[in-house]
Amino acid sequence: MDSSLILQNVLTPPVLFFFLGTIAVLVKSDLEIPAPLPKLFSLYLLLAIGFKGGLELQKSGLYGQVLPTVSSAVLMSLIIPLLCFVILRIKFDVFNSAAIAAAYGSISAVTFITAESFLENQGIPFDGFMVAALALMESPAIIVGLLLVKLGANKTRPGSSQIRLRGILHEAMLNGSAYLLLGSLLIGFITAAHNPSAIAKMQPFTGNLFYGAECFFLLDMGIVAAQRLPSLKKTGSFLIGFAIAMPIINAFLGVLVARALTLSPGNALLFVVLCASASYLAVPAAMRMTVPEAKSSYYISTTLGLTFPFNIVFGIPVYMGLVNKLIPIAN
Amino acid sequence: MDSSLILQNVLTPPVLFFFLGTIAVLVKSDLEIPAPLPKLFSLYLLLAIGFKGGLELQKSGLYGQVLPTVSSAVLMSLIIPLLCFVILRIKFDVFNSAAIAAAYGSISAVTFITAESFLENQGIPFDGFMVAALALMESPAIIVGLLLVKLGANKTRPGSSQIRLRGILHEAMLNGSAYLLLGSLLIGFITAAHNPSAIAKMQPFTGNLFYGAECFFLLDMGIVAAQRLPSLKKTGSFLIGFAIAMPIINAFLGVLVARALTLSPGNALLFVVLCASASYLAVPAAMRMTVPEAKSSYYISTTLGLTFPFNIVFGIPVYMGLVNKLIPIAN
Amino acid sequence: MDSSLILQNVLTPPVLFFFLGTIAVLVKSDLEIPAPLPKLFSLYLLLAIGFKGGLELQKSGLYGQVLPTVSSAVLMSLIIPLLCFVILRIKFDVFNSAAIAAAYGSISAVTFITAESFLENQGIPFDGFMVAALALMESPAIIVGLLLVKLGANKTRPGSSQIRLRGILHEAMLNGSAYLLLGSLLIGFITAAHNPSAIAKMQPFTGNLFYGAECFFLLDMGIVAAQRLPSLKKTGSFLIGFAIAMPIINAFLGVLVARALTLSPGNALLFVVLCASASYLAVPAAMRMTVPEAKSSYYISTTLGLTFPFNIVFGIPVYMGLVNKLIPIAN
Amino acid sequence: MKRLDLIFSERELQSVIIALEKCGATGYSVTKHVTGKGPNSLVSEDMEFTGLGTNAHVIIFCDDSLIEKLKPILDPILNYYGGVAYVSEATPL
Amino acid sequence: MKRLDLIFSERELQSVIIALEKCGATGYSVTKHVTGKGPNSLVSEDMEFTGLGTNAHVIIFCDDSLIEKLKPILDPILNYYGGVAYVSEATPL
Amino acid sequence: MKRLDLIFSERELQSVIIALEKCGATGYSVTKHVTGKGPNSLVSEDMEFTGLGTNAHVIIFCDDSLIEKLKPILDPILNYYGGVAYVSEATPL
Ligand SMILES: Nc1ncnc2c1ncn2[C@@H]1O[C@H](COP(=O)(O)O)[C@@H](O)[C@H]1O
Ligand SMILES: Nc1ncnc2c1ncn2[C@@H]1O[C@H](COP(=O)(O)O)[C@@H](O)[C@H]1O
Ligand SMILES: Nc1ncnc2c1ncn2[C@@H]1O[C@H](COP(=O)(O)O)[C@@H](O)[C@H]1O
Ligand code: NA
Ligand code: NA
Ligand code: NA
Repeated sequence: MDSSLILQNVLTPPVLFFFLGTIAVLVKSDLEIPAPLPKLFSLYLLLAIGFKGGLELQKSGLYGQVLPTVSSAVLMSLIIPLLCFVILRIKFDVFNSAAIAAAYGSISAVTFITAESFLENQGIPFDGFMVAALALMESPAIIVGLLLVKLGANKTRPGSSQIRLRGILHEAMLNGSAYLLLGSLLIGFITAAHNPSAIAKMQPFTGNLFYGAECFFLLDMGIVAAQRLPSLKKTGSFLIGFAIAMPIINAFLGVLVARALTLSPGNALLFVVLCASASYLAVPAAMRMTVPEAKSSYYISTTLGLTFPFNIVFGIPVYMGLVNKLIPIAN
Repeated sequence: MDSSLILQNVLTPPVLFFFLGTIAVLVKSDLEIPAPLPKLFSLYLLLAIGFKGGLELQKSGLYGQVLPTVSSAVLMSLIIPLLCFVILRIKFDVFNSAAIAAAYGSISAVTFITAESFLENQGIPFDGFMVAALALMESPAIIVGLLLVKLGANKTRPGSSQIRLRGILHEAMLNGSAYLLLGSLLIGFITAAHNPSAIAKMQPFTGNLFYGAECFFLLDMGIVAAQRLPSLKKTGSFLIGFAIAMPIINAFLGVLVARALTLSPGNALLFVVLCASASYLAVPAAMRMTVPEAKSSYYISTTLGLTFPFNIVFGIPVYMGLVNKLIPIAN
Repeated sequence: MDSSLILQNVLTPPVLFFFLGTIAVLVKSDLEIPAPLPKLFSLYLLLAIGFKGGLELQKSGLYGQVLPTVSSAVLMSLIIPLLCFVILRIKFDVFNSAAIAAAYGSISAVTFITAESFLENQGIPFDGFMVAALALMESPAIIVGLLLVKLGANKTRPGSSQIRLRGILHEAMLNGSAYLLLGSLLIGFITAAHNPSAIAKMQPFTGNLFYGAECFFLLDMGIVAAQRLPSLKKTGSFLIGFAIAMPIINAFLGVLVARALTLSPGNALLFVVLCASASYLAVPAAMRMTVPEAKSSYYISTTLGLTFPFNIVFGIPVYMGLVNKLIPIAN
Repeated sequence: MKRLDLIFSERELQSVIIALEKCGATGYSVTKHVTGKGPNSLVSEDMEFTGLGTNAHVIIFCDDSLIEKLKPILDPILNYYGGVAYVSEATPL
Repeated sequence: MKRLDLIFSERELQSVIIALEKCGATGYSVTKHVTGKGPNSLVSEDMEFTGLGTNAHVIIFCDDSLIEKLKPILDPILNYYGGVAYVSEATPL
Repeated sequence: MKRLDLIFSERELQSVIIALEKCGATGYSVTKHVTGKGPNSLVSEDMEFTGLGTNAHVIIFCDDSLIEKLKPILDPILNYYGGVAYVSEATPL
């Protein structure tokens, strides 16, 4: 059953375009999407997903499952990096362990988007408020990561003075992608409340165009992920194993929490995907600034080159199978 | 009543995204929209607004209020820079005065677009031929500015030889943004006349996408405007006062002319906004070439950093209030 | 009759925007579309045309006229470069002759797209499987060109070792534009077969937006083509004549084959346009790598500066007239 | 041989290139999208969409004689419109 | 006069520019989107959308005295975050 | 130490970088999107979308010994495909 889900997932346009990008690199095609075009699509996707989430959050209100789900999501993004950190410390120093742990505690918006497309394709409903969980799970892991460095590292490191609590909060909340996602969510919320006629006018841009833009971006992500593969050799097998095993562990934890929250299958999958995905936007930007001692190739190559493709191709359908097995259908 | 209009204006997506950009800079988020993405949106908006204007101009024809309105608009863009010049000469030399005066005599297409969105949001009708006024008001102020320099400046300046009448007309009519706007207007006009079936095929690009693209561009304009704020300190309080007071004065003049022309409230607002807005596309490009003696930071920082945000946020609703008060509703 | 077709063609938005770009350069406007925006539109058009073609190919299946038409198309892209090579050798060395011949044997996707728009505008039906011909005609001419160099050139040239058959096939099949076109075709095909619900979700991006994006890209192509004009002076009158006469000869051959295939008028026009158009994407990229001895300005300036504009403006309607005259309407 | 570095507004790029070709330069390279600050100007990235344009950095590897020829032509352009020009030593690899 | 070439991550651009202005540099030029490799890092184009950012290349033409002033300020930044700084001779055209 | 400036078509970038790494270069920086003119070529911005590509400017700060090692490898590439290579003096800040 899982293998049929995997096949169904692989045969959707977003995943097919992801493969098209990957194969381009493997067969040495000179296909490239030059900067800053990936940035355009990445900004667009964050803006659109945030805006749409805001609209639906306003419709659903903050009642029912919304607050418990969102708080549990935030909690997960505090616990997961601690767990990762403990595991990573077996092989890595404090700096690298904290940076990688923060990446895996945080989320990948594009993985979330692909999971939404998967659900739509399967005809499984899900709620708009899950975008709020997405937006709020981006930052906490950064805070945990930086606190771990502050506590664990030698006090006399040259940059230690820079990691003040204010600086940590700044890096966590105000990096471009978290800020745009949260801001667009808020604008969507306000628009739905005060200006419902504007929703229809935004729809062609933030709604109709979304699926195609997602495909275009995944084409680029396929290229980028495949380009990262060679540098994975240098990261060693421990980290390679971590980049595949950790998402599965996190997904398992996520399913248990989703079950406790009695989430619908659709919401449960999105919750699980948030736990299982790792950040390659917000976290690397923050870590580069505050923990330059950590090797950026470690946290970028694993998240982009392994965890992201794994989740997109296998993870989502496998987690769906897990959800179907472990969560009794309520309604 | 005005304050409720301001609030209604502020709660629309375009203005909210503008704020999102501004706040990003103020709180030092690293959100950025790298070049040449702003150029993409700026080209798109000019092309789309021109094309749509051309379509509607063809429908309405050149009868009725069209010619009087457009001629009055051009007249305003000749008179306003002269008025500005006289005021600016109190503090500035001929070069800077002429350059700033030209900027305030010309127009800002994005301010116009935002005013259109405001009207649509308020359910107030307006005519497509106003885009012709927009297109034709971009250049005359440049001509006035360059003539002022030619007449007012020391005859022996090294560059004086370059400012021939032909050169002036060239800079005024053929700078990229004026050319694209006018050209797209013409193409829209021809398409509506000879190829009506193509209108529907352009609609998803030039029509449906417009509102969302406007929001995205205003996000960038918010960033740019806020980045200009520090350099405003160096321009001095006279120029800061000018950048706020002059739009109001020009708006007032505009309302009087709109009243004399018996324009409908919607058209009147657009007319007023054309008078009140200042150029940061066509005019700076022309002035940089022909009047390098003028400090570009003067005319760019005031138009982008003050006048544009003022008009977008407060100006449009305030001018609407002015129009409602001073122009008796005809129909 | 042809002249009325030409006029009808010239008055469509894509051709009008092409003119707008051309005139911008001629009147020295500073309108420019900075890199990498043209690349964005070029990638988008290839992806969208491929995807749409794949959808329709799946619908129509590989029966009836599909295989004969596609095979004849590939055959033409093998014969045409040989013919061109013989003609070009009158004046040019092996390297330049082979490179230019390859360009004229291959195709221009944007010319094809403009021909499709022309047909839609004229209400003449055509089949989606013609995109397969487009995709498969891009590469064979490259192979012919490189084989001609391998056979014709001095065996001791420094780079000769590099042109192995594997290398030739690699350059031919895996250059970015051929790869993206073929890949998107395949994805469209798979999507239509396994995931029909995704078709509607792609439609706003790959379908609705297409015409407008085509106009925007043609605006840029107009600029680029006009910028190439001065360098045409240096290429000499032989090559200038070739760049106009060869498309007409190839079109004539194409009409004869289309007649033999009993293609419908719409498909016939597309077939003819494929024969008559010349590549400025895939072929130059491949030739630059493998035949650096050839002057890139020869094959780029003629294809972009002459053949492309000629086909867009005059060629398409003239070829339509030819099709109408020489092919008896079957149904 | 010499290396000449010119940094100035891209708006003057066309006239500088014409000057280079008139003086017989066999080659030059241009990097656009350069921002910066000088005694008279602050050039930031956002100027690209306003039409003001950012700076161009032109590098010319050439003989000493070309430098002499270029000086009287480039100096007035850079003095009037702004920009810098510096010469250093360079030898072909 | 001297020419100072700095290449480092664009994430530190702001602090380097502040350092330059504090030391009284009258001008500088910045090229962004520079990729590269150093003993500690590999900077590729795809880092632009991840927020890691690529490198910036800053060129400063200045007197020898400014170089002396800049050294103690720039060295710690480049040592901690990575990057290179080289000085060569340059004379105004 | 030395500074090596290479300017050539970005299509050869990969092979040049492989050459650099083979010779043991510890670092290099690459600026793409460079246009220009040489004795054999005119590289303009529109070549970016045609797939011809524009130029890359590679800067390497290194010891004299690396220059010697690079010369025999880079010369044939630049001679066959076009491009320039110049060496100048540079001292670390
Ligand atoms: N000392 C300098 N070092 C490097 N670049 C400079 C220097 N002075 C000026 N520039 C560049 O030259 C441009 C024009 O300067 P200006 O002459 O002030 O108009 C500036 O925007 C900088 O990019
Ligand atoms: N020897 C070198 N020559 C030229 N650029 C260098 C060199 N070493 C480092 N770089 C540049 O400086 C950046 C930072 O290097 P690193 O100090 O390893 O973090 C690299 O990404 C390169 O762009
Ligand atoms: N004398 C020169 N100075 C600076 N750049 C040059 C020079 N000659 C050639 N170039 C650059 O090298 C590239 C290749 O030149 P070519 O060797 O003619 O193919 C040109 O496009 C220029 O960017
Ligand atoms: Na996670
Ligand atoms: Na005005
Ligand atoms: Na052909």
